[in-house]
Amino acid sequence: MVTIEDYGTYETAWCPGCGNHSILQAVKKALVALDLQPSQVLLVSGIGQAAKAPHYLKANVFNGLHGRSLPVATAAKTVNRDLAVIVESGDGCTYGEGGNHLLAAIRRNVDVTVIVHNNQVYGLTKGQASPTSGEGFVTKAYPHGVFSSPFKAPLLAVAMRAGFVARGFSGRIDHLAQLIQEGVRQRGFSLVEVLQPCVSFNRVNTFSWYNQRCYELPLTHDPGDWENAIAIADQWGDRIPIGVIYRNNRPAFDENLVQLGEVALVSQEVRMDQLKKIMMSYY
Amino acid sequence: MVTIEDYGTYETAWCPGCGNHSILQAVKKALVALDLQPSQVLLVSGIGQAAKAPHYLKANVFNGLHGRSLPVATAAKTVNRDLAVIVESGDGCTYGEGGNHLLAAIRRNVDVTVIVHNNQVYGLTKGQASPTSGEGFVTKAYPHGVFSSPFKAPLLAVAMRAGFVARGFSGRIDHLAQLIQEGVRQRGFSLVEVLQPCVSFNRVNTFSWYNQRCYELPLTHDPGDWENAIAIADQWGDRIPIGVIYRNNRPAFDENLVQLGEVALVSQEVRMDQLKKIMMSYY
Amino acid sequence: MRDGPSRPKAVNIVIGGEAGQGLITVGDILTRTLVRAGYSVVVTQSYQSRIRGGHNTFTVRVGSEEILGPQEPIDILMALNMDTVHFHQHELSPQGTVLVDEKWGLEGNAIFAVPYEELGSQKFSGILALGVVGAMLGLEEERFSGALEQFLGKRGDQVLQENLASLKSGFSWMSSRSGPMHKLSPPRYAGTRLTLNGNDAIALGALAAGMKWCSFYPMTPATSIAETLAIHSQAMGIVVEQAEDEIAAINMALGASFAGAPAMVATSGGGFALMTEAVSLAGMIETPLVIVVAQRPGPSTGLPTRTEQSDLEFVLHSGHGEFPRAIFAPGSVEQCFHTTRQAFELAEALHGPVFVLTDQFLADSYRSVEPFDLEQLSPVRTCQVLSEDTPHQVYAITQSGISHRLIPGLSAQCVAAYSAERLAIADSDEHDEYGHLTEDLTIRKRMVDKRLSKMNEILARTIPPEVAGDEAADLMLLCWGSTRGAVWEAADTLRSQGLRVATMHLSQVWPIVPDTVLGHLQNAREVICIESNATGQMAKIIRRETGFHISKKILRYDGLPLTPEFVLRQIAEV
Amino acid sequence: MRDGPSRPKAVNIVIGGEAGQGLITVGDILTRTLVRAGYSVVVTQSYQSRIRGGHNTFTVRVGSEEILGPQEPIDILMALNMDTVHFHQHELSPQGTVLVDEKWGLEGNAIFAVPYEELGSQKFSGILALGVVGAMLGLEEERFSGALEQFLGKRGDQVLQENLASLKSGFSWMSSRSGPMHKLSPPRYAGTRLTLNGNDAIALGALAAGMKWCSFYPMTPATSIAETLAIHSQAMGIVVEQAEDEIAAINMALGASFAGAPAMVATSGGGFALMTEAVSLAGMIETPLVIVVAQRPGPSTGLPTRTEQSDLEFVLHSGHGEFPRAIFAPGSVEQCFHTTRQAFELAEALHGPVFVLTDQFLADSYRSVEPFDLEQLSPVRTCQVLSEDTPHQVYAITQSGISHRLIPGLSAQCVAAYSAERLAIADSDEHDEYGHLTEDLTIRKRMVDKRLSKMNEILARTIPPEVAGDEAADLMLLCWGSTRGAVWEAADTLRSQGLRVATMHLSQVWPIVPDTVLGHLQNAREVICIESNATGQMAKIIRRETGFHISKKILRYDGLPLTPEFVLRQIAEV
Ligand SMILES: Cc1ncc(C[n+]2csc(CCOP(=O)(O)OP(=O)(O)O)c2C)c(N)n1
Ligand SMILES: Cc1ncc(C[n+]2csc(CCOP(=O)(O)OP(=O)(O)O)c2C)c(N)n1
Ligand code: SF4
Ligand code: SF4
Ligand SMILES: [Mg+2]
Ligand SMILES: [Mg+2]
Repeated sequence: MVTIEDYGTYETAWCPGCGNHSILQAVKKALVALDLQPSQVLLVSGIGQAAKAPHYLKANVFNGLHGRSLPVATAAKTVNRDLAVIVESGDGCTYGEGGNHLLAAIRRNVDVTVIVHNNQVYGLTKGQASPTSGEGFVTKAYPHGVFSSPFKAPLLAVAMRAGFVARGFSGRIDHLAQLIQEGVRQRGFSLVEVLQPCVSFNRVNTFSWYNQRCYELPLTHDPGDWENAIAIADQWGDRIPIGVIYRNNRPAFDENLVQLGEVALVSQEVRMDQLKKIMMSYY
Repeated sequence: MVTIEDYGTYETAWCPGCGNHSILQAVKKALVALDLQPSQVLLVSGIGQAAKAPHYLKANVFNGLHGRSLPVATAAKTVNRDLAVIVESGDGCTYGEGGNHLLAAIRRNVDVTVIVHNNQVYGLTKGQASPTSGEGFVTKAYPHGVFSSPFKAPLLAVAMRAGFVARGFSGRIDHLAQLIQEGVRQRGFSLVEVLQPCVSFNRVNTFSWYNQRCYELPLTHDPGDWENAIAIADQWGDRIPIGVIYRNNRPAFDENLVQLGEVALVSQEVRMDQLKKIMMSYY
Repeated sequence: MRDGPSRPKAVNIVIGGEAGQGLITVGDILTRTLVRAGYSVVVTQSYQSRIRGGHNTFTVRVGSEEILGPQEPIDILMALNMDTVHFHQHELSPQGTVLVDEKWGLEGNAIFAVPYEELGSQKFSGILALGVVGAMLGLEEERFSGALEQFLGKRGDQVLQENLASLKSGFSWMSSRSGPMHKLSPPRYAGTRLTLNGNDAIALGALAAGMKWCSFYPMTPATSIAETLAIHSQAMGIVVEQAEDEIAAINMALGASFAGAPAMVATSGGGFALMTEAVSLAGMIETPLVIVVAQRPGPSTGLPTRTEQSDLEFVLHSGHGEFPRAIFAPGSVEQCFHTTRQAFELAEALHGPVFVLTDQFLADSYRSVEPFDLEQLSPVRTCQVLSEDTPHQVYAITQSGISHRLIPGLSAQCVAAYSAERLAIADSDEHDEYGHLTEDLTIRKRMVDKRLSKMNEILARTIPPEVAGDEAADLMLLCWGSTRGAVWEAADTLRSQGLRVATMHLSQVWPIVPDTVLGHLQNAREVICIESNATGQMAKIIRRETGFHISKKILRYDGLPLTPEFVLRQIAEV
Repeated sequence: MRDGPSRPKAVNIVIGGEAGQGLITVGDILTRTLVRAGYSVVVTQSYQSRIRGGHNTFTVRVGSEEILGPQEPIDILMALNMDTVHFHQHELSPQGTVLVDEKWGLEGNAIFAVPYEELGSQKFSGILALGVVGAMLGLEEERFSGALEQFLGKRGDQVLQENLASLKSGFSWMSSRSGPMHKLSPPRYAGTRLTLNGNDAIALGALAAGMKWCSFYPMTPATSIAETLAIHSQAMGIVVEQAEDEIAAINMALGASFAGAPAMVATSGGGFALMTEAVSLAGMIETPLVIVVAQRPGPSTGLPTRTEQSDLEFVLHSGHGEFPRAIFAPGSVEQCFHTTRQAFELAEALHGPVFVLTDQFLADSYRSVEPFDLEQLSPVRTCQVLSEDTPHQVYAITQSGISHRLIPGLSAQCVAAYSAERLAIADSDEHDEYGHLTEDLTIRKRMVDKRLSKMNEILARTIPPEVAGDEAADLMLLCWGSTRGAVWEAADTLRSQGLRVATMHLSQVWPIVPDTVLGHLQNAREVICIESNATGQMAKIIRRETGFHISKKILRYDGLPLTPEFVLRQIAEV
């Protein structure tokens, strides 16, 4: 039995009061509940405050490039299906620089769980607008406020029929841990967007701003109902739904690859006998 | 009065029977109907068969990089609002390599019209899968058929509340020309996806495949009704709707930029007097 | 050539503490006050990639004579927390003073305990310390309160009054205790001086050049260039747009430039890597573009908030295929302004990409700068050369390789007879003189020759190296970019020790014009190349371009800026 | 060193027509037949960036002795349309023959009209012509029909029979008319030879190295590498994935490699530009990666289907910051196989990025190749070195700079006691020995030194240049990559004219080991550097690395491959 101690405790470089601390807790809780050993877990991240998260627990870590965690996770999972592959990164990283990979990962239905720490701002680079920044959010570059319409990732993911779409709030750790667990269990692409206050650069979407608005989806909510999920995922404003918004049973990316066998690809012997045949086919 | 002759006639490098020939016709017809002079028009494209289109009519042309036409168009339109800026490129270019820019352009609601020549395949590079290739579409890289779910750009655009979303078919030139006209007239981002047979590399989605399935949206269709537009944009299969699927009146990107005046930015004098004040503010 | 004296007398003040303790505010006010009072400063900012906690410093080296570079020994250490004492105690100069909070109960020779709690709220200890330091330097209190007002004015009266009170309290406490312990001599300069860092100056240089479009994706240490431009965008009537990624940023800039707006992007190594495809595009479609690359230590994310000069070779060879380019590497804040302006001019003249290569040290380094004579400067014009006779061929093959740009849709004010035939065509494929795609291989060769022949124009305009010090020297110190000040001051020290030393600084690092470099190098008995990188990139380029082999190098690559002391220590070794 | 004879006797057959006329099919069958019959071939494919129409050629140079490079004069021109006659007539050798359709009514000395309509359907004129050419070369008909069967077998019996009939018809028509006009001597080699182009060989080399992951985004002329691998992916149990863009492709490959699967990407200039950020990442996280860059003429989209060698400097300096790398540049199809294999080995040994630099000419150039001795080769193993004693520190600082890789989650078959502490950590930031992010600047410096010291291992393994011909030659011809054959044959011709000529070919272009290069260059009275680019990139690198200045260059940059004739013409000029 894995315990939360197995995942260690580390000093972080985050601000006191930052929502990231709670997300870290929720991730650990979920991994313990899933009974995964640190060595079975690969955490992949980009660059940003959120992307530092994998350094603060025990696990295999690939802390790569800003925006590029999904391609890394896609391939790592494919060559070693025994790993639980979890992506953790910010809204800027995943929806901004990395937007194209999000579209592709949803379409592939690659079996990774993406936890997006959505603080609606670029934290590490000191307060620029992110794709999720609200209309009118004032930054140095937008003294009159941002006017691009905010990116609703859950809506996009539902519209594209992603495998699993959920939203959590860093202020509800256990609820969030549950969502992450379900996301990891899902055989396919799982988006877990987490609303996360940034105490240093987002003075609009604060803890209480989120706390007042978030409501848990009722048990009666049917995540299999696409039309309804569209409407739920579209909700934003006075009331913000959290919970599992949508899910389906599309086969995962690796399940389509007939060449993948029981044994993880990385552990398979190279088929030199086959190669000889192939080479001779060029006669 | 502009005539179709003003747009010239050129030899193309396209295959005989390719849907691109008809799209070119429709574009010219639309420009004439809009009474635009070639010098008022800027055609921006990426790389691919579709992206060659701007070379085959008289206009200003920026035939840039694969996947990168939208950023070019965004800036060109902003610094010179007097230009009619139209993007023409393929499905691979716009939805594949350029996916992130599509998301951003929709969010900005930049006043350009994007005509996507969607042949559901990479034509110029000889038949690889594109984001719109149907499930099971066989290519060299996917001998068992593509398994990523096909990208429904109109659905995504509606979900994101793009300014104007339409679909046309190269087999209905006048209908298509009408859509392009409306797209150009729209003050904001317009997506005109055009179904286009590729006679050389797409043996599945042929002219008759499209022709049998395409139906024009009835006059009763209300493009202002988002929920309904979602359902329409989601349709694909035995029946494929063509026409204006969705539109709204969000302000265009450049309308938000208070610093843009009556005169196109490119023609404005540099405010050296202001600069002096700014410099002295560093005292 | 000028003779250099030994290093100027200066006081080196280090403010240290956690991120979020307000040390930048204190540093900014101190710096601005000193500059306004007529002193020369060199600021070094050293910080970690985090928003709260950790350990940061803001260092102000100040002198009454002109100073050029940073200094290692600390004269006044303003410790906002105990860690600061711990980390920097051993760096104190013999006469060094450490300002600490009395409450910490620290003792020692240099320790100077201030009863912050007694003097005012703990919350204002930074401002209290500022008052103390002001008095230590022997400056008048009003100088500081003026800067404070300017700085905090917009935060409301209450905040300002509290701060002013703290400042006064610190000042009078110190004045009542002892005389100025680090008294500054009266400043040599009187006139107005601005407080600018490298990035401010780049932004102003761009504005002076008539820049109308800047697109960017945030990346330290380049971000503040675009953000500064954005702050002035309303007044100047320009557009600054945060792009969805760096690829978008540079393609936007090319779109804007193609349409007639002088355009710029600013980024750092990793972001620049994503731009390289479009750098090659700029070369191919011959569209002016200024690209600022603010370097930080790599590879990859590396040390995002530190300094390095390790992207020279990358920038020089960035983009596939072959096309001409120029690279500036300013060595001072003034040069940031001037080379950026020149970059726009050159980009417009050669129709292609021009780079400004800076780094975190210079980006964040405030200096006292004489206001630029804007009256003497005229902005770049993209369409002034169009006339009735302007050929229709955008890529007409000319002797110089430079053709006439056409701007899409630009109406009567530029071209009287803008005919339907005179269209602006750009194609990333090889193209004919009109800009249309071609597969004619004879045209291909002519177009390559045309593009490359523009190098002659660039060569003719290249800024020659700045050479100073003794002719036929025993030792020539070669440097480029931001290290100029450190190397200049190190040379001064060596000269004061009796050595015949020359220095050479390149503020344009590409192209290298052998004639302007080689003679100087050959005249020296020994040459040392000094760079903030691990492989001696400039030395390699010099060898490739001139054949001159520099085997002795002083290289720093731990993320900190080169200092005169570092150079002198290494020279002692080599 | 070996003595070279004059150029081998060969017949140069050019098939010309529109895209879509089936000339590649005809060319493939002709090539395969000749190779199977024991002849040596060099194929040059020249095509436009379009699917139908335009003008393309497929050129087969064939000889009974070993031939290495292409040839300009045409011995047999198989014109599938009239344009072909028009475009290539002036390139005919004195004994050249032009196969035309009788119907075109062309006349002239070299014109050889074939009554295609009479002999069979117009639809099969390509195959008819193939029969005619087969007879002209004096080969047996069965040789062709065998290849035809192999090629068309899967298209169904009817198609095959029609084609076989056409072939026969052409053959007998020609045989009945005259003897073989371009009779080939009996081939020198007997054993089995494969028909492989450069891209095929790269794919096979990767498979032989144990590659398990290839991600790509289509880009000419690299696409066929990944597509070939995909065709064999089921049999080999590997994964080939078409990515959403090049950035995804390379980041995927790094993810796969990090997780323990030897990985590769293949792309061309513009796509590679997008990968440069991740090249730097590979350097930082010390993860093996093989990157194939198949060059085409730039800048930008340039001439997408033509050849050039203009990305050498770009690849060498790609990625921000400083880290070691190696670059192979195969000069033959065999070298494509071997250097690709070596690239995987080296990437695994040095824990970092290794490049294979090829180009369109070599990518598409079919040759007759002896089967590789696969028994002698063992695939790369990513996890064999892990043991109980393997240190926990993935980035342990060692003498060689090379540490021990850890593979995430890899279970008992690799490591008996895979403890919870032995985790694989990779960070693009500067990191400590465990791989965790650090801002400790002392560690920073040690990590830079560690990474760069791996260069010694690379240097020790670098393939020395291949030097041939006369010692102390009057003339040394230096080349790299795909131009080897052309240069070798040009040298042979010069020797036959009595000159003392040496050649040097670099199949590894980075690092340059001065000791292995300089002596040879200094021994020659004159050195000419021969490259398919406009600026002489290798010459510049040689000067930078060795100090040896090569002022004479032969450069081709019109998109066509270097030929011996081109080299000889230019030598006559220089
Ligand atoms: C290619 C590239 N561009 C830009 C950056 C600079 N950068 C680092 S973090 C960041 C934004 C982070 O925002 P987000 O992903 O929302 O994370 P947060 O810090 O808010 O958790 C940026 C732009 C980078 N590291 N790499
Ligand atoms: C960065 C980059 N990657 C790849 C390519 C190669 N490429 C050229 S066109 C193309 C695909 C074109 O597909 P699509 O956009 O659907 O256009 P179509 O040819 O089908 O009209 C690709 C991958 C390129 N030119 N640049
Ligand atoms: S800046 Fe914001 S996101 Fe970053 S650690 Fe601080 S509170 Fe958290
Ligand atoms: S390949 Fe397809 S898309 Fe390209 S020109 Fe031919 S038919 Fe049209
Ligand atoms: Mg964020
Ligand atoms: Mg397409």
